[in-house]
Amino acid sequence: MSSMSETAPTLSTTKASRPRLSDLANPTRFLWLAERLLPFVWLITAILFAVGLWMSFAAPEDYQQGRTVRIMFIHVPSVWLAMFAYMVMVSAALGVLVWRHPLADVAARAAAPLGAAFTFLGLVTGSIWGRPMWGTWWVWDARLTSFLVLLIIYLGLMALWRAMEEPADAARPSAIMILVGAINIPIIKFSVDWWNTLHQPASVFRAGGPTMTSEFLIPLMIMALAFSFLFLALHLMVMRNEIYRRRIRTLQRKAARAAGRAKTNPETA
Amino acid sequence: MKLVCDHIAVDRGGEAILRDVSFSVSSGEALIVSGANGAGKSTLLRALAGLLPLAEGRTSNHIRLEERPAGLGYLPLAELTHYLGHENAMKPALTVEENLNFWRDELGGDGAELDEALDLVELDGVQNLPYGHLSTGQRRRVSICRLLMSERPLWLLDEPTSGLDKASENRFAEIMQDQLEAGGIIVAATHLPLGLNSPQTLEIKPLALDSGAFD
Amino acid sequence: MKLVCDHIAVDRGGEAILRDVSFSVSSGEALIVSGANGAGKSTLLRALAGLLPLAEGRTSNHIRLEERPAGLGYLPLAELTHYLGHENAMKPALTVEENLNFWRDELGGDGAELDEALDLVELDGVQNLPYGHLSTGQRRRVSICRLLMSERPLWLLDEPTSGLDKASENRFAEIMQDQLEAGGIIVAATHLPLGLNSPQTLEIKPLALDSGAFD
Amino acid sequence: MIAILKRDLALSLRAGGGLLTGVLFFLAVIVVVPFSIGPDLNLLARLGPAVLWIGALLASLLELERLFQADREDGSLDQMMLMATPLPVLVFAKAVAHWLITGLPLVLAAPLFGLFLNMSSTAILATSATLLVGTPAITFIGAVGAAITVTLPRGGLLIAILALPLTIPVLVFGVSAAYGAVEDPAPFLPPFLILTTISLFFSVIGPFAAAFALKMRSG
Amino acid sequence: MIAILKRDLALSLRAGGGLLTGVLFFLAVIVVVPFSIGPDLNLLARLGPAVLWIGALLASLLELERLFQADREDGSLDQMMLMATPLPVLVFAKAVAHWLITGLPLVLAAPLFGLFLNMSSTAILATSATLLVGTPAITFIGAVGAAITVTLPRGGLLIAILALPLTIPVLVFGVSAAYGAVEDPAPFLPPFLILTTISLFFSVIGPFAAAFALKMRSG
Ligand code: HEM
Ligand SMILES: Nc1ncnc2c1ncn2[C@@H]1O[C@H](COP(=O)(O)OP(=O)(O)OP(=O)(O)O)[C@@H](O)[C@H]1O
Ligand SMILES: Nc1ncnc2c1ncn2[C@@H]1O[C@H](COP(=O)(O)OP(=O)(O)OP(=O)(O)O)[C@@H](O)[C@H]1O
Ligand SMILES: [Mg+2]
Ligand SMILES: [Mg+2]
Repeated sequence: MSSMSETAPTLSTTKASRPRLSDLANPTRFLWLAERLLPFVWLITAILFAVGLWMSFAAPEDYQQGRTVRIMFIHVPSVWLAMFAYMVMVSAALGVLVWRHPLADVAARAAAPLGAAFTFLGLVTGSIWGRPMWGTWWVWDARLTSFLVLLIIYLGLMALWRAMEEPADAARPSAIMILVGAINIPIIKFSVDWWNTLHQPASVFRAGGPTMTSEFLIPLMIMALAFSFLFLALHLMVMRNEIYRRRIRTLQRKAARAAGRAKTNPETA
Repeated sequence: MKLVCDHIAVDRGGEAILRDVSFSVSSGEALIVSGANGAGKSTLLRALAGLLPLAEGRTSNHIRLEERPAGLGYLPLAELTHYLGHENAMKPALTVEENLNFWRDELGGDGAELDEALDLVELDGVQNLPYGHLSTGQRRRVSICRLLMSERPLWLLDEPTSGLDKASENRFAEIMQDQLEAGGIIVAATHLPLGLNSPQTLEIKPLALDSGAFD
Repeated sequence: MKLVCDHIAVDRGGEAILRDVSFSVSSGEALIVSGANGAGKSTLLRALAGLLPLAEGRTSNHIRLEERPAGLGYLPLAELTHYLGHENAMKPALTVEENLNFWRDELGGDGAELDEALDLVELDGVQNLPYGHLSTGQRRRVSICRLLMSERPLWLLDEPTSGLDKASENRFAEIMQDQLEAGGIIVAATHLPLGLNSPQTLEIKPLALDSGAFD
Repeated sequence: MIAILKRDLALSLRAGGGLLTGVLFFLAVIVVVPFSIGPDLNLLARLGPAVLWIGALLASLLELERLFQADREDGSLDQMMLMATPLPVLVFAKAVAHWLITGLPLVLAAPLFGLFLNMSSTAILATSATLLVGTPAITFIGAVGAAITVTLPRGGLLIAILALPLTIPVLVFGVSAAYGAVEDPAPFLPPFLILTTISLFFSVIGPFAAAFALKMRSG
Repeated sequence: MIAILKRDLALSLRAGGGLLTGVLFFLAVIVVVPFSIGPDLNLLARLGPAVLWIGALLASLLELERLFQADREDGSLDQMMLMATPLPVLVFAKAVAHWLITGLPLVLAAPLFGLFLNMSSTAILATSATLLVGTPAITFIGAVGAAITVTLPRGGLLIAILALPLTIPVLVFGVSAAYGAVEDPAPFLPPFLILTTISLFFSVIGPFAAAFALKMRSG
């Protein structure tokens, strides 16, 4: 029919000239950028870790906790990054739902195993610290428990992603799940204020400024920075792998379809 | 009344399935969508029914019902649409009557009565049987009754005659013709001729394979 | 060699579906089973494959392979049978190669090599793709490779060409012809002509509705 | 909306409805406990409210698979998108029906199972009351998980895992209200009221979130 | 037989394999317990072996849905009837693969979860040992339930209910062996050996019964 499939010329020109969001950060450009950024990010990470670790061991022993206080320089950055990774996922989830950007889904998916790993590290270092301080590996206080729930949420999301075979179909359901699970983050943060916990209350990011002395605060902040750069480096790498994985999917699909085509019109084979 | 579809695009599973599909169908007209297996016929129909999101910033404004008669006001398109998909949306454990009355209650009930509708598809007498006891073709015909019992102007039909025998096919052609004469619009995806008088046609071709996000 | 089926009867869901079906097919012959939807074609094939129990005291002795060549000894019928049903018995998450090698290992591997078999269905080059990426027709062809990779004399085929395009249909006709020439037996249920030279035919009619246990 | 409630209730009574499975699973959990902790009647009585709550929670979560999956598989969910009734309202109706079919039987069975656990009548009464008020929250929260996993076959366990972290507050307040009724210093009413609030809150939020997830599903 | 083991293991690692769900459900059950019985560390330690066993039992049972259903849906089960390998042997291989995928991770996770429950290292070790020996029995018993319900969609809960009564002896001897290692008068070895015997017994009987049920299924 003549009335159909005819492109109105005005419409098509406006469409072509409209810049699309996907042009601003498409996967190809992301890969290009990541390749160039990664060496620098790794270099900064290494320097920060060298300085941070040196300063951590140079820090004086705590009058109450003795040498075990040094666990803090691993424990606290780990738990911060564990929660930060979730916030990265939350913003990526918004990117999936609001802008439907394919890179946002990749970012969310790449952050989950990293977040889970930092959460696990936070749990392990906390437990190791708890053994001398509290006399037990674990207590069911609000801070510790809500943090354990964070691990369950991470792992649940990873299971959800695994269960859905097609990554593009998994994007939106998991984005919704990420947003729903975000409610746990403020609970972790404020658990020490809302309930009586064995765990100590905030001493750095609190209203009224940090209560920690600078001998501890400065190495802690450097370690936190080092962990952040480590996260950035790993996140870029996992995102890169995820993009390659999806490209392989697309290539395999193409190969599959091409096999069909060669079959139906032998002259093109 | 006119269904206008302008440059719609749909992705599935991260792949571009439809790009820049445009057409318009007026009151009393039918559009037959054809194309090879996997071309995207069902995808188009689901997108028209609002069951699949449009891609690339296309909003629901790209699918619209223009020149509405006064009665329809600004009802959303979904409430003016019947969608007959591959699945019949009936529960095998409920009787035909229970199934159809449920859909009449929920989809709006100003169409044919139950008996009338079953009569139109030549299935009178089955209303008290559990739907699960019917054969494939009979099930499809019960599903068609749903279209008759709630009056809606736009019918989206995905292979509506699959499983129907010759006689039922002809019966269904008459039913569609009645709907068109009453001012309705039909968009049907099918491999088989539906027996309509001079429908418009739209052929969907599979897209070239280089339009996904991860190429 | 001769497949003999004598007065078999099958019930499903408490209803009599087949009664007194008899036939015999010799080496090099094919039997085409036809009949309306729901007549019982698939039921017959499943019963022949031993996937459905026979009704009314019929034992497996009512389905037998007579005049066996020496090599086959007294192997049970199941181990001499290939069954190609509606489902393809492949895992979408595994590659074509993994899927086919698995069935070759399990069903006995004295047939064609993987490459050869894929070549025969004109699908070379897909072995490392996940099976789930293939289209309907391609999946069916991979499933046919299973028949080629394990040599078994009796082929039971339920709508084997469903989803195949014209060229693949012809290819499959040649494959079946080869199997017959090698002394095999084919029983196929189908609505469509399979392109075999002078097969036997068996038409199944739906039973009268008065033979269930609770009438 | 009433129609969908009626239909889902009717379906649950027909063959294939699975009306009993939830209660049976609940019973199974209850039976397993004395076998594993030993027949110490005092300990059983002390743990009673907790065991009833855990059993009811797991049974509710594992039943959620039935909420949307059948409707998706047979195409009913597509038709629901075309109704005049807004989707969240439909989801609400379906969740209410689901609770009546799976949640209410748990509440009704709880007193009987409480006897198996050697619980006092006060404890039984208090626990049943908290279950009556708390199980709807589990259904409404779980509806979101069910909607997210609606395209997955065999998604039952996954729904439970996804929904469980969010149902922990329900459990906490439910159990503490139940214990509040039995043990002296602890109060009954404040946690009970919080539980009620949680249920009401999620009966509003849950359907919206679930409806959104259903809209966003692919295929 | 080796081929089917390899295939099922490979499948569990691919997308859609659901390797994690069982352990996660186990963890969820463990987390839920302190929330409901309260954070009393001594009570937790006392209940530890029982909680670990109940969690592992439920997780194993609820995973059984995956044992045969996918193979039935895609027609693989039909092909298995045509193999030279006898069906019970195939079922055995599938059950072993299933245990490796779902049971073994539970056993490996148990020591970690034991720490959450404040269990002593002896208790943790003993419980893990009993789980290692006992979970195969659950899989082999459950295989029968999975075979019986193979034609049902969403049959997960039903399998658990059907198989649970038969798994109670496993639970009883498992838990009593675990407690035997911790509490003084009770012995460890006798129940542990009985548990081993049960596992061996059902690893033989289970596959036959399950194979019979699979043969008898309609469709
Ligand atoms: C497994 C056990 C533990 C877990 C799960 C855990 C979890 C957390 C979390 C989530 C935070 C972040 C708080 C925030 O950003 O507001 C944190 C901070 C902290 N934790 Fe732990 N913790 C554990 C054990 C311990 C132990 C035993 C100690 C030492 C006695 C400790 C000392 C600290 C300190 C000093 C901070 C920094 C507080 C701040 O400045 O905000 N933690 N922990
Ligand atoms: N749920 C889905 N996820 C991802 N891709 C899909 C999905 N459903 C369909 N597709 C793909 O979308 C394309 C179009 O499918 P569609 O069902 O619209 O085809 P069709 O024209 O209706 O074909 P048929 O004639 O077989 O009905 C196909 O390539 C198919 O593989
Ligand atoms: N699992 C089942 N349980 C009960 N009855 C069944 C089952 N499967 C099929 N039937 C019934 O058995 C009869 C024969 O079905 P069958 O599938 O053998 O038909 P067919 O000849 O293969 O039809 P088609 O042309 O549609 O493939 C039908 O009446 C059907 O309703
Ligand atoms: Mg279609
Ligand atoms: Mg058939």
